[in-house]
Amino acid sequence: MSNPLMTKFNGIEFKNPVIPASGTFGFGREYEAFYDLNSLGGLCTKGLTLEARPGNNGMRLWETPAGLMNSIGLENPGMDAFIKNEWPHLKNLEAVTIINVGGKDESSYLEAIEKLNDLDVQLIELNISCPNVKAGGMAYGIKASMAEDITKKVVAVSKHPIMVKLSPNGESITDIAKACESAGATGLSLINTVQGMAIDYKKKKAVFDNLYAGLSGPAVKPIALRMAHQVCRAVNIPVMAMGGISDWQDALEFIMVGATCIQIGTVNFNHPKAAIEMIAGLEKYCHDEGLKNISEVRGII
Amino acid sequence: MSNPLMTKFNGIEFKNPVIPASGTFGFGREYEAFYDLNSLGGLCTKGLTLEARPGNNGMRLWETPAGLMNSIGLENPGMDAFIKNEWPHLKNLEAVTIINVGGKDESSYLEAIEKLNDLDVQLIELNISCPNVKAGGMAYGIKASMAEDITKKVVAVSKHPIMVKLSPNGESITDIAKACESAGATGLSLINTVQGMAIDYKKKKAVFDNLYAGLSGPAVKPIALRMAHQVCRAVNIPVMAMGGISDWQDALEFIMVGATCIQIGTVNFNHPKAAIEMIAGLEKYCHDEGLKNISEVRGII
Amino acid sequence: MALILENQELQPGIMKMTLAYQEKNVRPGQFFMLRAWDKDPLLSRPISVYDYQPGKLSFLYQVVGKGTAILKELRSGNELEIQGPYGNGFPQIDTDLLIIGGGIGIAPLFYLARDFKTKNPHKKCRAYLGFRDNPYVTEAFEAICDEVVINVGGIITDDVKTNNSETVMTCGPEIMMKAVSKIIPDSTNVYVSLEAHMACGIGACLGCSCQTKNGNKKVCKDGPVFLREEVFDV
Amino acid sequence: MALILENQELQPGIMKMTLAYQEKNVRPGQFFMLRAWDKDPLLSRPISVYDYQPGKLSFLYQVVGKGTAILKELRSGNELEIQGPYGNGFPQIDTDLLIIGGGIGIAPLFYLARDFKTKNPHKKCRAYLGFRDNPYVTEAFEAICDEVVINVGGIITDDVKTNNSETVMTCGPEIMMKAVSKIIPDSTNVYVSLEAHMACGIGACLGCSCQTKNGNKKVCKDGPVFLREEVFDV
Ligand SMILES: Cc1cc2nc3c(=O)[nH]c(=O)nc-3n(C[C@H](O)[C@H](O)[C@H](O)COP(=O)(O)OP(=O)(O)OC[C@H]3O[C@@H](n4cnc5c(N)ncnc54)[C@H](O)[C@@H]3O)c2cc1C
Ligand SMILES: Cc1cc2nc3c(=O)[nH]c(=O)nc-3n(C[C@H](O)[C@H](O)[C@H](O)COP(=O)(O)OP(=O)(O)OC[C@H]3O[C@@H](n4cnc5c(N)ncnc54)[C@H](O)[C@@H]3O)c2cc1C
Ligand SMILES: Cc1cc2nc3c(=O)[nH]c(=O)nc-3n(C[C@H](O)[C@H](O)[C@H](O)COP(=O)(O)O)c2cc1C
Ligand SMILES: Cc1cc2nc3c(=O)[nH]c(=O)nc-3n(C[C@H](O)[C@H](O)[C@H](O)COP(=O)(O)O)c2cc1C
Ligand code: FES
Ligand code: FES
Repeated sequence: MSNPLMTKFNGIEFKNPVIPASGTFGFGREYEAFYDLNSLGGLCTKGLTLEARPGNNGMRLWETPAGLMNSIGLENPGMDAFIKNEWPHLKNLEAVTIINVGGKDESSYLEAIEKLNDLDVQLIELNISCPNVKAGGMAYGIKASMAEDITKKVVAVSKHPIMVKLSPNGESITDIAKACESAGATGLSLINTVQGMAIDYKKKKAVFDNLYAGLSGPAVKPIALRMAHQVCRAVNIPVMAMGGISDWQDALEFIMVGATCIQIGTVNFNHPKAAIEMIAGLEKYCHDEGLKNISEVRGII
Repeated sequence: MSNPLMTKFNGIEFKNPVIPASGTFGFGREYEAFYDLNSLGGLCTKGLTLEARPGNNGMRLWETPAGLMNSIGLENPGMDAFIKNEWPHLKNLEAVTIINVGGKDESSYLEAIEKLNDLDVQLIELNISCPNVKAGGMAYGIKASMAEDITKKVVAVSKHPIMVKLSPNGESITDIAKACESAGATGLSLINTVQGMAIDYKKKKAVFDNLYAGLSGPAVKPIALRMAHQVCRAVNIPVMAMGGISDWQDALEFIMVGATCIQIGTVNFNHPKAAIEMIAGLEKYCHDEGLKNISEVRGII
Repeated sequence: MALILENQELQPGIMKMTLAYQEKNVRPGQFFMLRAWDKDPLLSRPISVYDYQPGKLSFLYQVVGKGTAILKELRSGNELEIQGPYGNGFPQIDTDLLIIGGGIGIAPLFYLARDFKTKNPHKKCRAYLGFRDNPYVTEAFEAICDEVVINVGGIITDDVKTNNSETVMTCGPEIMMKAVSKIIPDSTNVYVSLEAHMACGIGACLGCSCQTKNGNKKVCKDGPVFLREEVFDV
Repeated sequence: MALILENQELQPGIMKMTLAYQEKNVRPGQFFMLRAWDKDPLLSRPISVYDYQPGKLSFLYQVVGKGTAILKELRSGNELEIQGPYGNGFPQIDTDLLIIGGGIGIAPLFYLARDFKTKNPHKKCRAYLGFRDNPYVTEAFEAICDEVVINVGGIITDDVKTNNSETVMTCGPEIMMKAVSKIIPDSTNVYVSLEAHMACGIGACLGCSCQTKNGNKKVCKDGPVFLREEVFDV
């Protein structure tokens, strides 16, 4: 029998639609203790920037009801170190490695993207939606015109397909999605974290040095599902959806609203085997429902 | 000793800053079984529209992790029936009754507001942010220009102070807040529910007939706190903040970011005595911290 | 907080819980909002009164999701939060009583029958109880009612015969109650006990609204018991 | 899932939990991520190994919030999820050992001391243990260590005397560990065990980063044990 989870994302083949999300999976190595990375459809690297970044000071994690706030601030080794130390390991994976690229201004995005031109990369995720860095990041993702502009420039310099990762914090997400589509994006991913705030009332202080931080996890799922539904209806390029997905049922819901693949973030932390259990669950669902391929239920809502 | 919770909201006196939120407290009667309504600072009525509305068909409630989605659709008896049947009971309360007014178009807002001109109302909450009705409602609350326009017109016809209730679903909430301020609002309240979606994967259908519904409860608290902080810093009129407040500590956090009063919604459902316990908790806090008035910690973050 | 005296599994996934309860008088058909958790799940769970006598309150519940799974884990000696009694309950009647229950829908019918027979020892109470598979608490009904018909795996309404001296009260899957409403002659009063997702349980949220011939009604406050013609097309 | 053999309150809010554990070998100073709940709270909780011998794993924990409150309610016979062992743990040394623990920070030091004395029966292990009020597990340390100084309500670092033949290992409030780092002469190696809020516990989220003289390190993976000069200004 053929694999009912085989999924094509604008021509790129994924063995299944389950992909650990950027920033929640390191560069994959840590999860090799839990399962073979090749059982995944793909994986998404920690957000990379041109130069190494130390990330934010102060508290970086704060738990909320059914949610997690983070203020990592794109700590990463920089593109060169990634290419040297991590890529050799990743490039041999069967699972599709998606490289997540952030930036602080136009030139830092473009230079980082150019560095990837010599590698055999299948898909780049352009992060214009990180709420945790002051310059750049989310700023590009909250106005359609800015999103369009940066996407166009990145697409122009990149040899590889560009998937743009959208912010839930900006103006109408469908406007931004359409702008990225018309700028030449190969696909879209959403949602990045929702901007939130936490207070330590005993200390009479904000928890995070940056004041605001990004909320993820089950708390945001209803919001992410609505946005995925809106965006899938608004564009003709494929969508990778995420936000609070914890189990195969959640994953299926995002597929039912039209997502081609799904990414999983926070759940990797509290349930390190979440991805493979999700794959098994979706497989069983296809079997139980007699689906030749999961795509038969894609976008039915 | 004077009451450390006494709070003035643009001149209106509230015995304390705790106010059950619109749509979660009926017209108060149901909660009289749990406590004396006069122990509250105020209370906010179910959203009223000019004409009676039957509300939405189909499922109206759906629980999510740490959240509640609702699609009530402003079921209400209409302004005339309210004035006849509920107002006589409410007007004698010591607690400030805030009348929440919704509409489907400009004239329905204005007519509803005019009907209140003959009553001795202390504060009207203008709901331009209900995500659960198709015409009107949220549409006015997601663009600064439209929010400004409707606020101006309502302020012009109303004899009573107008507090505008903001949507978390629109473009920059600070832009909308400033637009309402400049249009003459006496105060602002926020947030209304966050637009979300739920799927019943077994039925392969959206849970709500309206597709999208409003998310409230602890899940949205980090988002609400961030928006309250932003808005309190952006305007010079007082703010009533809400969104996921469950206990006095949560309430205090919203006050610390600058809210003058706080409203509590969803928690009334699972914990019907929440309001009085919150009041007691805040009182004890003032006592333990040696505060003459809770305002000493307002806006300290 | 109420003290749990007993929480017992009668059949796989079917639990009976008994609490020490002194507060208020409770009528058949009323329900309580239960919770034994902090914020997850968020809402309390509506559960009908299975039996009540001064000092003691029982529930019969099926484990279907998160909330009932937590309830199942409770042990005698644990406490849980209950709010209620809520709802109108079944009306007092002066005819004989015919009860028709499907699955866990039999829960509110036991106290109904017991209360009826206590107040009307000379009137008849008959019961049709339908189960998909393993029946439960049927002996309890048999000890109280004048006649009990048990149907396992079939369609309960196929069995039902009635007469004009009876009032019918039914609870179970909506499809069953609609079928009951169809087959019982118009001359007989039929009361149905509805379900709806509930947030507040007291009439404040309008989440449980149902459309009736007399406008919107709240299942939690105006119901859960309605005359069939008010809520179903018959 | 691991089976709980014992979960006992030693002092108000101080619990000792022992599990049946066969999986892996565990080193002193390592920790596990514990959870005994579904989605609320969301994250697992890092707890150090208090003691380990083949087949048996113990934790000593203080009830401070939601997660530890749930752990407290568990009974022998219940199960809980554990991931680990994680972290580098304390290094093997060939000097004598001086341990300095403050409050619940003594938790990882007991297995450290026991393991050290097992491997080095002829070397000395001394302990300074500081408590705000009621001390706990001091007898356990007294049974193992050559010398134990207990300080209640005072400042433990006031007591500490050291000599060049010892390596110091410390765990407790950061302010205490910094004070320890200050008073111990440079010629002595001092290892500190740090805390940080953690999401993954395995080095994937970068939530527990701490700044060190050698760049950012992950408390969960590169730590929790560091040389004092790497993480504190001394
Ligand atoms: C007035 C009334 C009386 C009831 N009496 C009983 C009884 O005596 N015994 C019994 O076993 N069940 C009874 N139910 C149904 C019971 O409330 C649900 O089975 C229960 O809420 C399911 O909760 P859960 O967390 O296990 O399921 P989940 O599916 O996790 O619940 C998710 C949400 O949906 C709601 N929900 C799910 N199923 C139902 C349902 N059938 N009716 C209403 N809300 C639902 C829950 O309350 C919760 O808000 C009654 C319902 C109502 C409205
Ligand atoms: C490596 C390591 C080892 C530890 N070993 C022990 C031990 O052996 N015994 C013991 O009692 N405690 C230990 N702690 C502290 C323990 O993890 C916290 O007390 C616990 O997580 C609090 O959880 P809570 O739900 O009760 O508190 P809450 O305040 O509700 O927790 C909220 C969030 O903050 C985190 N958090 C709160 N306090 C701490 C803290 N001090 N350190 C790290 N995260 C915290 C929680 O993990 C959770 O994510 C250790 C911490 C670390 C990092
Ligand atoms: C700790 C943490 C770090 C993250 N880092 C990145 C990042 O570097 N780049 C990025 O695009 N998204 C990052 N994200 C966002 C996630 O990829 C994802 O969009 C978000 O968490 C929502 O999914 P979830 O609810 O499944 O976690 C991060 C999220 C978390 C929790
Ligand atoms: C069942 C329900 C009904 C609501 N109805 C109204 C309404 O009629 N008018 C309004 O302005 N807000 C309404 N709201 C929004 C609340 O007033 C409040 O803004 C929101 O729930 C966030 O607060 P919370 O998280 O404390 O519930 C409703 C919320 C709920 C849950
Ligand atoms: S459950 Fe709230 S009105 Fe019925
Ligand atoms: S806790 Fe995730 S990297 Fe340390």
